[in-house]
Amino acid sequence: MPINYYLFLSLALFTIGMVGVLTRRNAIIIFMCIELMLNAVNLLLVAFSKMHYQAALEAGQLATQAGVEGQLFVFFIMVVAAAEVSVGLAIIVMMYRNIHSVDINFLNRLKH
Amino acid sequence: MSLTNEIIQQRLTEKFGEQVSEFSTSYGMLQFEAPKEINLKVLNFLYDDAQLGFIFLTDLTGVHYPDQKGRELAVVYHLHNLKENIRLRFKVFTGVDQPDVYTATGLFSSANWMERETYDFYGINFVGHPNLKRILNVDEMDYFPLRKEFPLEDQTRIDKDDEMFGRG
Amino acid sequence: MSEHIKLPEGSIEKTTTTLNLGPTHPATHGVMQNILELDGERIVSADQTIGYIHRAFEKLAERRPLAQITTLTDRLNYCSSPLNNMGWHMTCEKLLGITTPKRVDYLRVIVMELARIADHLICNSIMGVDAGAYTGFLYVMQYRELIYEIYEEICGARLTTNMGRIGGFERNFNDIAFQKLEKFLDEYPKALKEFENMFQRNRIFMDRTMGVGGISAERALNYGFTGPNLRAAGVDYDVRVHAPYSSYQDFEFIIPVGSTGDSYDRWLVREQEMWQSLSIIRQAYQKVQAFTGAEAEVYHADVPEYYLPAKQDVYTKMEALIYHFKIIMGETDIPAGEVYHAVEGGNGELGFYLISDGGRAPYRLHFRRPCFIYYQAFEELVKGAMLSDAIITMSSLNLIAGEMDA
Amino acid sequence: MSIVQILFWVLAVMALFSALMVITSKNPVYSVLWLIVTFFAISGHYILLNAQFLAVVNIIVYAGAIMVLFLFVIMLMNARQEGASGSKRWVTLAGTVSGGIFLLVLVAALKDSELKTRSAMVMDGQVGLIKVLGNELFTRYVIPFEISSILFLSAMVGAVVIGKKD
Amino acid sequence: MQLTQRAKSVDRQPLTWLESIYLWNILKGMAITLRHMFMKKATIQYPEQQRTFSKVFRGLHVLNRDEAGRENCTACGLCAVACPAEAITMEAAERQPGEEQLYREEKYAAKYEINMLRCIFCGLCEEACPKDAIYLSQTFAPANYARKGFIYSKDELLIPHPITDREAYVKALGDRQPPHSTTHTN
Amino acid sequence: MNQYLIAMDSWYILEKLILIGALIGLSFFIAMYTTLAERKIAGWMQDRMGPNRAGPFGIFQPLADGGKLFFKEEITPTSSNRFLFLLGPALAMIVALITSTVIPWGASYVGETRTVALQVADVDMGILIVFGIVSVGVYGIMIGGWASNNKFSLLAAIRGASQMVSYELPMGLSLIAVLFMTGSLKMSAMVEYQMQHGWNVLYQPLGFLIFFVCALAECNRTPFDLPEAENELNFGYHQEYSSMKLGFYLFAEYINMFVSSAVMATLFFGGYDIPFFDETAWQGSALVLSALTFAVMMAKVSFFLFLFIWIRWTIPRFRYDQLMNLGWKKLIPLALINMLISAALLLFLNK
Amino acid sequence: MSRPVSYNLIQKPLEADISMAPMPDGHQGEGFFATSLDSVIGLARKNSIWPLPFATSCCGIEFMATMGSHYDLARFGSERVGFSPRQCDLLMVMGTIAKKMGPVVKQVYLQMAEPRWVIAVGACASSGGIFDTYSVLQGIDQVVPVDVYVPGCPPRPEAIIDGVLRIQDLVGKESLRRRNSENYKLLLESYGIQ
Repeated sequence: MPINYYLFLSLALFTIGMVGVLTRRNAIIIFMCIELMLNAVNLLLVAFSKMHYQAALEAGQLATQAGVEGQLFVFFIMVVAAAEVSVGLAIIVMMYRNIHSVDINFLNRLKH
Repeated sequence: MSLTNEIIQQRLTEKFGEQVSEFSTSYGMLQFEAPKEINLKVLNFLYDDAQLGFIFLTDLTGVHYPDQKGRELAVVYHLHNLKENIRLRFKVFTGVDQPDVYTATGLFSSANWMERETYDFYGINFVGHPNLKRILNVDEMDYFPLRKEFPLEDQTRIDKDDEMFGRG
Repeated sequence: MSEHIKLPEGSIEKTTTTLNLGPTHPATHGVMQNILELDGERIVSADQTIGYIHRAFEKLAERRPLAQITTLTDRLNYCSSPLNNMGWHMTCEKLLGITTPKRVDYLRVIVMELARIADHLICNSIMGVDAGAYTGFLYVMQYRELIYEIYEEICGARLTTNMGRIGGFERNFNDIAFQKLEKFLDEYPKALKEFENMFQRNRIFMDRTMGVGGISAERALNYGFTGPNLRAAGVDYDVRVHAPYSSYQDFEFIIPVGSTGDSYDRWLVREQEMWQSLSIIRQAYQKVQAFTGAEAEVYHADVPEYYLPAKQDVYTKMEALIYHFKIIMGETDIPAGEVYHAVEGGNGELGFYLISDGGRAPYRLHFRRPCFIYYQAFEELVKGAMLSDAIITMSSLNLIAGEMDA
Repeated sequence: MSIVQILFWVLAVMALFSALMVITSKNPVYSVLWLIVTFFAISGHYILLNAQFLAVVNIIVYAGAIMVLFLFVIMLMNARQEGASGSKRWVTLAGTVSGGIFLLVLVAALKDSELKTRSAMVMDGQVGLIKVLGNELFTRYVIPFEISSILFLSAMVGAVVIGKKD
Repeated sequence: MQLTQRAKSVDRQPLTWLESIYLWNILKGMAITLRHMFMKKATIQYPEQQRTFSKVFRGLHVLNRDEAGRENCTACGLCAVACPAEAITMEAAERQPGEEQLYREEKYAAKYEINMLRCIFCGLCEEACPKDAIYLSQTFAPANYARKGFIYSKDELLIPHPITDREAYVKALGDRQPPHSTTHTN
Repeated sequence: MNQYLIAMDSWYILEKLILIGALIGLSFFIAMYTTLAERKIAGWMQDRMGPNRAGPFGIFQPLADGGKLFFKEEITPTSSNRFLFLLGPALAMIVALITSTVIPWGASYVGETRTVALQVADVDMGILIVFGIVSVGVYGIMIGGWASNNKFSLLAAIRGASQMVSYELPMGLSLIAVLFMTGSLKMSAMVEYQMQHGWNVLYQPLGFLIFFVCALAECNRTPFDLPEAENELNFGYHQEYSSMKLGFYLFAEYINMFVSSAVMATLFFGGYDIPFFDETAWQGSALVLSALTFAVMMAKVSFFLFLFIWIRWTIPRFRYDQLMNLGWKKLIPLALINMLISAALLLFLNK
Repeated sequence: MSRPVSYNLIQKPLEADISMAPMPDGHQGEGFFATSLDSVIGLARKNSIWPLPFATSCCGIEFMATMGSHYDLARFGSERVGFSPRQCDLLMVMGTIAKKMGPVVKQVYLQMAEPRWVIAVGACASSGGIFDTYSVLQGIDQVVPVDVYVPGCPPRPEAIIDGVLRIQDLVGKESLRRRNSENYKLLLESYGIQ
C-alpha cells in the first residue's frame, strides 16, 4: 500500500481534529479532537514503521526489528494520552464543578 | 427519690400558680390544663427541671369538643419521664376561630410531624412550626376531616357507586 | 471578551440530582415517597412524603363500637396485628376496669411474642433483601408461615387476625394450636441460627450496615424513637418492663441494647429480641400448661356485660340472649374517661389514647404510632450517606406504611 | 482492486466520516460514539498493517478506557446538548477555512516528496507482533518504559488530587 | 442511658481476620444454601395440592338450616350491625302460613346479600348471630372477573337442603358431626 | 491473522460460518436455559419448586418468556434518544456474542483431509482480544442507561461504567501471572500448556480467585450487581426497556456469564482438557474425542454458571464505595503481589 | 364456639366481563394461522406473567407469603417481580389505595407496556373494604380497568394464586388483536386514557 495513502489519510484526520479544536466550544469535545489528532499521528507512525520494515526487507536485511521504533513510539503516545486524559478530564470536572459549564469561553476568566 | 403525681402537681403549682389547673388523675395518669399562651413554658419547665425531667414526648394530638364554646380544640401532650417511669397528660385548649398554639418543635424534634398531623386533622395552627402543611391528606383538601362536623365519608365523592356494593 | 464574563441566565444548574424514591419504589415497603437530593451518590437532603395510604382510622374509630375497632387495629401494623389487637383490648379493659385471669394473660403473651417474632423477622430479613440477599428472607418466611398457621388455629385468619375480645379470647386455644406452637419452638431456633449464620458475621452485610443510619441516644429520644430502634441507640426502654401489662412482670427476659443506633445495631437488637421472645414464649407456654382442670378452660374474664355469652346459652337462655343483644347493639354501659395505654409493639411503644364519653364508640381515639413518629428522623439519619445506605436505613427502621399513615 | 485495497478504502472512509461526525454532532454523546467508531477504523488499519498488538491496545486503551472516561464525564455532567447557541458562525467558518488551508499547505508540501514512491507493508511483517515489540520494549527501551510508568503514576495522583473536593 | 437492670449489650465485636477476608462467611452462607438445595421443598402446589385450613378458618359465609331444612335466619339484623365493612344487606319478611317448612322463625330474610368484595372476613357476623344462622366456612372466596360476581345472594350462601339434597349437605358439613337434635325453645 | 486472510478457501469460510452460527445458537441456547437454571436453582435453594408449569419441569419457561417478550409493546420513552435507546441493547448483545470467537471449545477434529478447529479464530493475542471486547462491553450499559433519560438509569449507567472499568485492572493483572507461566496469549496454546503441566488453578489459586471476582463484577452479578440493584435502582439501566430490547439486555447478561465461564475454564481449568486423561493417547475416532472434549468444556462452563447462580442467591451486594475500595485497594494490590511472587518464583525455579 | 358447618360448596359462576371477551375464533379471513398463533402466544404469555406488585399494605404482606417458599408463585413463571412498569405484564394492586395514591396507580398503569393486565387483590383495592372514608378510593376500578378481583382482607395466598390463575385463563384466551380493537379503546377512553 503506497505510503502516500496513509500520509494523506492521517493528514485529513489530523485536520479534522484541528478544525474541531478550533470550532467547538465544549471543552470535552475539544479534548476528544485532540485525541483524534494524536490517533492520526499514531496511524502515520505505524505506517512509517511498516514502510521502514519493508525497506529493510527489500534491502535484504533479515531485520525483524526494522521500524520497531515507530510502533513503540505509538505505544508511548498511547501511554501519554491515557495519562493526559485522566488529568485533563479531572480538570474539566473541576471546572464544571466551579463554573457549572464546560464552555471554554468561560475559561477565560481565571477567577470568579 | 421517686417522683409521684403529687410532687409534679406541687412543683407545677409552685411555678405557675393558678395558671395550671384542672389537675386530676385518670387511670393513674396525672393530667392538667394550662392556657395556650404558656404551653411552651410549661413544657420547657417540665423538660428542663432537674427533678421533673420529662424529656420524652410520647404523643401529641388534638381533640375537638364542638360543644365547649371558646375552647373547642384541645392539644393533648403525653409526656414521659423515662428515668422515673412516670407519664403525664397535659392539655391546652384553644378556640376554633383562631386556633393558634405555640409549636413544641424547638423542644422536641418528634413534635414536628405530630403537629403537622394535628394540623392536618384539626386545623390547629402551630405558631412557629418550620413546615406546617398537610402530611397525610392531599394538599388540596379544604377542610379538617377529624372535626366533628365533618362526616366520615366525603359527601361530595363521586368515586363510590353504591350499586357496586349490593346496596343499589 | 467581556460578553463572556457574565454567565447567561440559568446556566448555573444545581449540581445535585433530585431522585424520587417511591411511592412505588421497591425499597419503600408499603408506600412512602422520599425525594432525595443527591450529589453523586451522596445524599444532600431528603424530603419524605407520607400519607399514600391514609385511611382515616381515627375518624373511623369514632363510628365503630369498641369491639369492632379490632378490625382497624389489625391493619395498623399488619406485620404484627395481634400485638395491636391485644393492646387495644387492654386499653378497653383498662377503661372498663376488667382484670383478666392469669391464663388469659399468658396466652396473650404467647400470641404477642409470636407477633413480635413475625414482625422482627420480616424486618430483619427484608433488610437482607434490600442488601441484595433474597434467600435468607425466604428461609425465615417459612417460619412466619408457621406463626400464621398458629394464628389460624387460634382465630381463623392469618394476617388480619381480629384476634381476642375485650376480656379474653373468642375461644380457647385448641390442641393443634399448641402442637404447632411446640413445633415452632422446636424448629425456629435452628432456622434463626441459620439465618444469623448467613448474615450476622458476613463482612459484606456488616459493611453495608455498620455505621449506616446511626443516631445518638439523645437525638433518638428527642425524635421520639421507641422500641428496637431506640434500644439500638443504647436506651433500654421497653414498655414490657417499664409498665408491665399482661403479666409481663412474671417473665424473665433481658433487654438487648446497642450502642451506636446504626442499622447493624438495629438488626442485632431485633435478632436478640427474637431470641428473647422465644424464651418468653417458652416460659409462658410452661405457665399455661401448669393450669389444670377447670382453670385450663379459662380463656376470658368473667364479665357478662362486655364479653359475649356462649352461643349455646344464647340459643337457649333468655338472659344470655339479652346480654348478647345488648353487647352487639352497644347498649352496655361504658364509663366516660380518658385512658392512655401503651404496649410494646413491633416498632416500639404503641399507644392508644382513648377518650370515651360513655357512648358506644370512642369519642376520640388516637393511636400513638411509633413508625410515624420516628420516620421523621430519616433525613437526619441519611444525610451525607450514600443512596444504598438510605435504602438499608429505611428497611432497618421497619417502616410499616399502614401504621405510619393510619 | 485487491481485498486489501477494498479494506483500506472502507476503513479510510469510515474513519474520515466518523471523524467528521465527531466534530459536527451537536450532542456530545454522539461525538463520543463517533470517535469510538473512528478508533475502531484506525484499529482496523493497524490490523491491516499487521500491527496486531497496537490494534488491540488501541481498542483496550482508547475505546475501552479513555472513551469510557469521556462518556462517564459527559453523563456525570448530564450535558445533553451543547450550550444553547453552539459556536458562533464566524468562528466555525474561520476554523474550517484555516483547517482547510492547513491541509492544503501540507498536502502541497508532501505531494511531491520522495516518500511518494515508497509503500508500507500490509498484511505481513513481524514487526507488529507482541514478541518483537516486547523484546524491544524491555531491552532497549526499558528506561523510557519505566519512566512512562512513573508518568502514569504521577498522572493518577494528579487526577486524584485535582478531583478531590476542596 | 441505663434505665433498668435488664439491659444487655448486643454482640457487636469487630471483624476477626478470618471474617475480614470475606471468604469464610461467604462460604458458610453458600454451604447453607447448598444444603437447602437438597432439602425437602416446602412448597404446596396449590391448585393440585390443597392445604387443609383450620377448623375455625374464616372464609366464605354459609347460611345455616336446621335439620329439617328450615332457614335459621330470622332477619334480626345483628350481623349487619356488627359488620364493620357494612357488607351485609338484608330485607326482612313475615313468614306466611304454609311456609313453616321453609323458615324456622316467624320472620325471615327475604333478601340476604353479602358483598364479598367489601367483606373483610372478620367473623363478627358469625359471633353476633343469635340464631345459629350465619357461619364462616373453611372455603376461601374465589376470584372473579367482575364486581357483580361478588354479590352473594341467599342462594349462594345457603347450605344445601339436608333432606332434599342430603349428599351435598353432608359434604358441606365436612368432618363436623351432623347436627343432633338441638333443642330450640322457640 | 494474515495467514487466515490469505489462506481462505471456500471450505474454510463455510466451516467458520457454520462454527459461528453454531456458537451464536449455542450462546442463545445456553443463555436461555441459564435463565431457567437460575430460576430453578434459586427455587431449590430457597426451598421452593421454581417454575414448573410451562412444560414438564418448566422446560419451556424460557420459550414462554421469549414469546411473551417478542409480542410485547415496544415503548420508547418520549424524551429519550431513539437511536441511542436502540443502540444500547444492541451493543450489549453484539459485544457479548463476539467474545466467544477466540475461545477453543474442544479439541480440533483431525480429519483425513483437513483439520477443523473448534474455535472461530485462533489468533495470537486471543486473550487480549477478549479484553478488548470486554472493555467495550460497558457501552451497552452506559448508552442504554443514559438514553433512558431516567435518573435511576443514569445512576446505574455511571455505576456500571466505573465498576467495569475499575475491575478490568485487577482482572488483567491477575491474568498476567498466568501468562508468565503459559508464555502465550493464544487461547489454544494455553489449553495445550495446561494439558501438559496441569491446570493453572493449581499454581495460581489466588489469581483465579481475583479473576473470578472480577468476572462477577464484569458480568454485573451479585455481589456486584449495583447497576441493576433492584432494591436501590429499580433494575437500573434497563428500567425503561420493554419487550425484546429488555430481552436483549437480559440475554446479554447471561451470554456474558456463559462466555466468562468459558474464559475462566480455558484460562484456569484446562479448557477442554479432560482431567486425568491424556488426550494424545486417544485411540478412537477423532470425532468422538472432539465431542468428548467439548462436553468436558461444557461441564466446566456449567459448573461456573452454577457457581455464578449459587453466589447470587447467597450473599448480599456491596455498596458503591465499598465496591470501589475492594477493587482498588484490595484486589489490585493483591493481584500485583500475586504477579510479583509468581514472577519471582518462576525466575527462581527456572534458574 | 364450634361451628356446625364446614364448607360453602356452591360455585359462584365466573362473571365473564363483556369488555374482556376475546374476539370470535378464526376472525374472518385470517384463517388457521392467526388463530393458532393466538393460542401459542397466549400460552407463552400465560406462563410468563411478570407481576408488578403495587403492594401498599396488608395484602402486600400476604403477597410476600405467596412469593414465599410455601406457595411459590414462581411455579407459574411469575417470580420475576419487577418494579419497573415497562417490564411487567400484570399490575397487582394490593392494599388500600388512598385518593393521594390514585393518580400514582394510574401513572403506573399508563407506563406499562401492552398487553397489560390488572388484578385487584383484597377488599381495599377492589372496593375500599372497611375503609369507607374520606381518604380512600372505593376500588381501583375508578382509575384503571381491572381484570380480576380477589376478595378477602387480605386474601389467603391460595386466593391470590386463584386470582393469578384466573388471569392466566384470561391471558391464554386473549386474541392478539384485542389490544387494537375498538372495544378496548373504548374501555381505555372511559378511564380517560389516550
